[in-house]
Amino acid sequence: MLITLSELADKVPDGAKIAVPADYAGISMAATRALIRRRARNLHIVGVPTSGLQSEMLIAAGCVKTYESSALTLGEHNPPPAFNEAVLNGSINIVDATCPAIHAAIQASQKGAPFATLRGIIGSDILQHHPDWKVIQNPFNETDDPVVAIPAIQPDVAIFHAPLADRDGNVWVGRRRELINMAQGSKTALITVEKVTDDNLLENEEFAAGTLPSLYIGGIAHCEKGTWPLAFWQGEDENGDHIRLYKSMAKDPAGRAEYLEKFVFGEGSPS
Amino acid sequence: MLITLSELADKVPDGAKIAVPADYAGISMAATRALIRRRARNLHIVGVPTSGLQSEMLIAAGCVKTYESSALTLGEHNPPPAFNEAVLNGSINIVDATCPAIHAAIQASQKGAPFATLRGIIGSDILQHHPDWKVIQNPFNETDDPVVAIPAIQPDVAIFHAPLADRDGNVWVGRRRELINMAQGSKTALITVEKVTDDNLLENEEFAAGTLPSLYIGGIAHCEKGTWPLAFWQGEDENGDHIRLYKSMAKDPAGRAEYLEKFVFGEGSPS
Amino acid sequence: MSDIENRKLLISIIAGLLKDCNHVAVGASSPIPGAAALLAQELWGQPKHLNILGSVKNNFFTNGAQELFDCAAQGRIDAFFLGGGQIDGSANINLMGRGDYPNNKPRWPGTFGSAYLYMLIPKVILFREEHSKRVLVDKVEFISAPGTSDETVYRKGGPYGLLTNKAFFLFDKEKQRFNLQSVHPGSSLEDILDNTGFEFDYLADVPTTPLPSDEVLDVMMTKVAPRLKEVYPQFAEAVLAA
Amino acid sequence: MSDIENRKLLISIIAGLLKDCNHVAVGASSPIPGAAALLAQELWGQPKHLNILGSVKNNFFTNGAQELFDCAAQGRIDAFFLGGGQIDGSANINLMGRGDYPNNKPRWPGTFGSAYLYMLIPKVILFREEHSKRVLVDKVEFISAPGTSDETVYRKGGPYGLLTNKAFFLFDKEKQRFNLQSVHPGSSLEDILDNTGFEFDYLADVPTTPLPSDEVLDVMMTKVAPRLKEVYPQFAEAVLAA
Repeated sequence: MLITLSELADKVPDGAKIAVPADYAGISMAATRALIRRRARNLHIVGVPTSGLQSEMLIAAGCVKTYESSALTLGEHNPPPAFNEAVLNGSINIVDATCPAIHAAIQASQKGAPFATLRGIIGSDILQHHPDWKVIQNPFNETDDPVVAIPAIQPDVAIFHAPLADRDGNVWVGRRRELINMAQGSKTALITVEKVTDDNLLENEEFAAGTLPSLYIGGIAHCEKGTWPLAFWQGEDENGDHIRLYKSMAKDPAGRAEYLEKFVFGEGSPS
Repeated sequence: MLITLSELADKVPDGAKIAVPADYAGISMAATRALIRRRARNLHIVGVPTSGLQSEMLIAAGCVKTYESSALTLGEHNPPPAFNEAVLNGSINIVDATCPAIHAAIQASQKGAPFATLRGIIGSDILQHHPDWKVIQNPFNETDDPVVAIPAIQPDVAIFHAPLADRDGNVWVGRRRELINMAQGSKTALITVEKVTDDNLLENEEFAAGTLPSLYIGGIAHCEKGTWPLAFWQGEDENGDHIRLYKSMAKDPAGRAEYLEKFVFGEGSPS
Repeated sequence: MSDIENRKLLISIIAGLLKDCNHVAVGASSPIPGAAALLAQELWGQPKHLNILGSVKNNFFTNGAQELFDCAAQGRIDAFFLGGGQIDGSANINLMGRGDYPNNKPRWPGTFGSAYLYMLIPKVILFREEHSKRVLVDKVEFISAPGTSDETVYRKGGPYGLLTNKAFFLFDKEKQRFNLQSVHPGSSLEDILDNTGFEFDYLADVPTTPLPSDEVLDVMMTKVAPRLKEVYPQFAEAVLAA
Repeated sequence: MSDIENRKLLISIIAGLLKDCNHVAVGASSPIPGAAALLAQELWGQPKHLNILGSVKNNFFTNGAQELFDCAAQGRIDAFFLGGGQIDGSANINLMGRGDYPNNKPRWPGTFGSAYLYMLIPKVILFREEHSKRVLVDKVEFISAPGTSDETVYRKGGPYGLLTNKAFFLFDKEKQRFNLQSVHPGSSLEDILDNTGFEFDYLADVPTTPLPSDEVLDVMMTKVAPRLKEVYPQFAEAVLAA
């Protein structure tokens, strides 16, 4: 099940709906660069529940048709130039949601349920603009009780970076349970990992509790510092200088092309 | 947060809706006996998704008003005498469900959602007899597409046995994630544990991945062999001889009273 | 044919039904299906993924008791086993009890996950050793899970066949009837007709179920028994290693 | 009043609002609310439970990113903080952007969990340092989360008050208007009226916000700064320990 980064990127077809986690949960920037190198097109990104530099760079590289999430944020490095330009000129479809609705839609897919219901949201303008949600009457209440019905989102593939895989193809994600939900709610998962261990993760109950079994996984690439230049959990720190460099270069399409040439197609990044 | 078994039983009021797991997930038979000793009445048991000797004994002791689950099974020791007698003479309410619907109802409560939807179930006679479920049209499909809507179940308290607690009141449940769902979907959780550690479980990422945080817990009692005479995960084995003894004594109300006198009110059990 | 030989036969039949599966799940108290899944793995390297409830070594679920059902709903389980106190000719199964619900006599444990898994797992093998008119009835008294559904109902799964200690039937989804495929050694078409409470299709010259080869019996003893021991030590010892 | 003094004042005000809470959650990029929650714990032992996003030591969630939202929906989070590029007099907040959606200019990151948490957490404190007509508007251009809802809508939570670097308002749920509670030293009622884009209720002799005591400032420096450092090292050093 261990494959190379470029093999991993080849498993994501053009037009695929890809689920990616928020920055705190382990972003596979290595897979992101591999997708840009294979010139992926028309991707539908689902940021679970938000996304950041990963989606900004995929948008900058022209890989994205639709961006569906609750936010796109570079944190202290906001605003994201390619995303904001795409929003303004309408060059990508934006589906704005709210974090718990994204989680609920992914979890509905994980359960094979047609839709989930949620409290809240009613009164937010995102509801009027969302192409998929419906407000329905709670069938268990005889008085007026509108609830938001949120159809399942089943991505074609979940893509993320995790600390550890074993040689049987199981991956440890620890307390980042949304990664388990994303993988099980998607048709498959493609994962880059910091380390590979010879011990089977499921044979140790402490590790098993935080392990995604191989059944749900379509490929694993061993890739140290796979989140660079983003932080990774409590380990790898964010490379703020590099993100500032991206920001300074990415002000316009020409600058973005130059950045990608140097740091994605070229030798300027660790993966 | 560490309390005695009888303090733990005192926290379960008469009439409470209690969620208990299936035998493979860690049954607090110690808490069960403490509930019988405090002469709890009118309990509404939710077996997540099934129950066994625990519910059989609570029924035998007259603690139960309603039994809601997908099965009550003693495994190779079937049939359960008090349960089968209560079913036949209608002395308790039975709400028969199917395992995934119980999980979905608990998870809906965990998400604060009014109801969940599930595929399947349609065509089963449990659907006609279930007091709470409704068949609704999938609002996202224009052609006929009936789905089962399952309202959230929010138990007053989840009760189970786990391997390990720390002194800050966190409890490790490992890969038995349904215990996390049950605790978070209930108003509180009362837990007996095999061991107590001085180390904070959340400070170790391997343990944290399988830990229920103290926020969700109303009390923990330290109680070795707390599942006796049932098995506990892969550790404590089932005491088949004792279960056979129960069965041989529990054929009628007098025999059941004698069993309880000896093994619950008396000195015949380890807790 | 001894009971042990009969059970080995059942194991070999089921194994053959699992060799095209990627992921097979086996429920509680199911030593024969468990042994069959392990046998298929030993013989053909399939099913690649296997979950035997109660096993630690052959159970990779890590998301709690709901994962079995979620996994089925995701379309990630190819085969599963269901039984029933009653099974009828339309493949309806009754796990609830005899008599009028809810005051059944006897009451059986309950429906478990059958009302869900039967609708979602493509190859559900109905398995009940007892072949009698008491079990194989014309019409079940309670439908825990229906054998068939009308076309408006979402249904990805359902009955593939029915295996007893006397015979193996395929379920014909078009005709909504069982079709007798083979009769095990020691039984006969007449015996099957006498002991089956529902009507079914059959050929007058119905084949005899082939016995497992010596090679297969050897794999059961040397490879499957040691693996099955973890969950079913008595069965592994008394049946497979015998 | 220096920026640092002003921020310490804000921390002390927020801390006072959290002392009756059992569980407080603090979102991303929120050093002042984070410091305030830690200060309340140090001063009063409350909130007993605290989740600071980005922290390891002060974050006990173990069920993934959805736990914050699930926990709020369960009624287990007592207080939370929201900001907004625009906040209006009905306590509507806009985190989406200026101009016409979806082609906003500027576009801000997005709604995050605000559309949910604002409806479910009883004490939501609106916090935005900048006090200007650009931010505090008559009507937001996009409602990320509404300040009020009609009675058919399930709503357990909502705005408690609004804190800026100039003043603190309470939100009057009956009148659906803000009510000016106190003006920070260095500002004045006139300054507030000049720089607020929405109408609000006030007393002519509005009180001045009391400064934190030396004891409280000492706790910030000696107890809160070391704990906050884990998540906000620069802020802890530059503001709290100064």
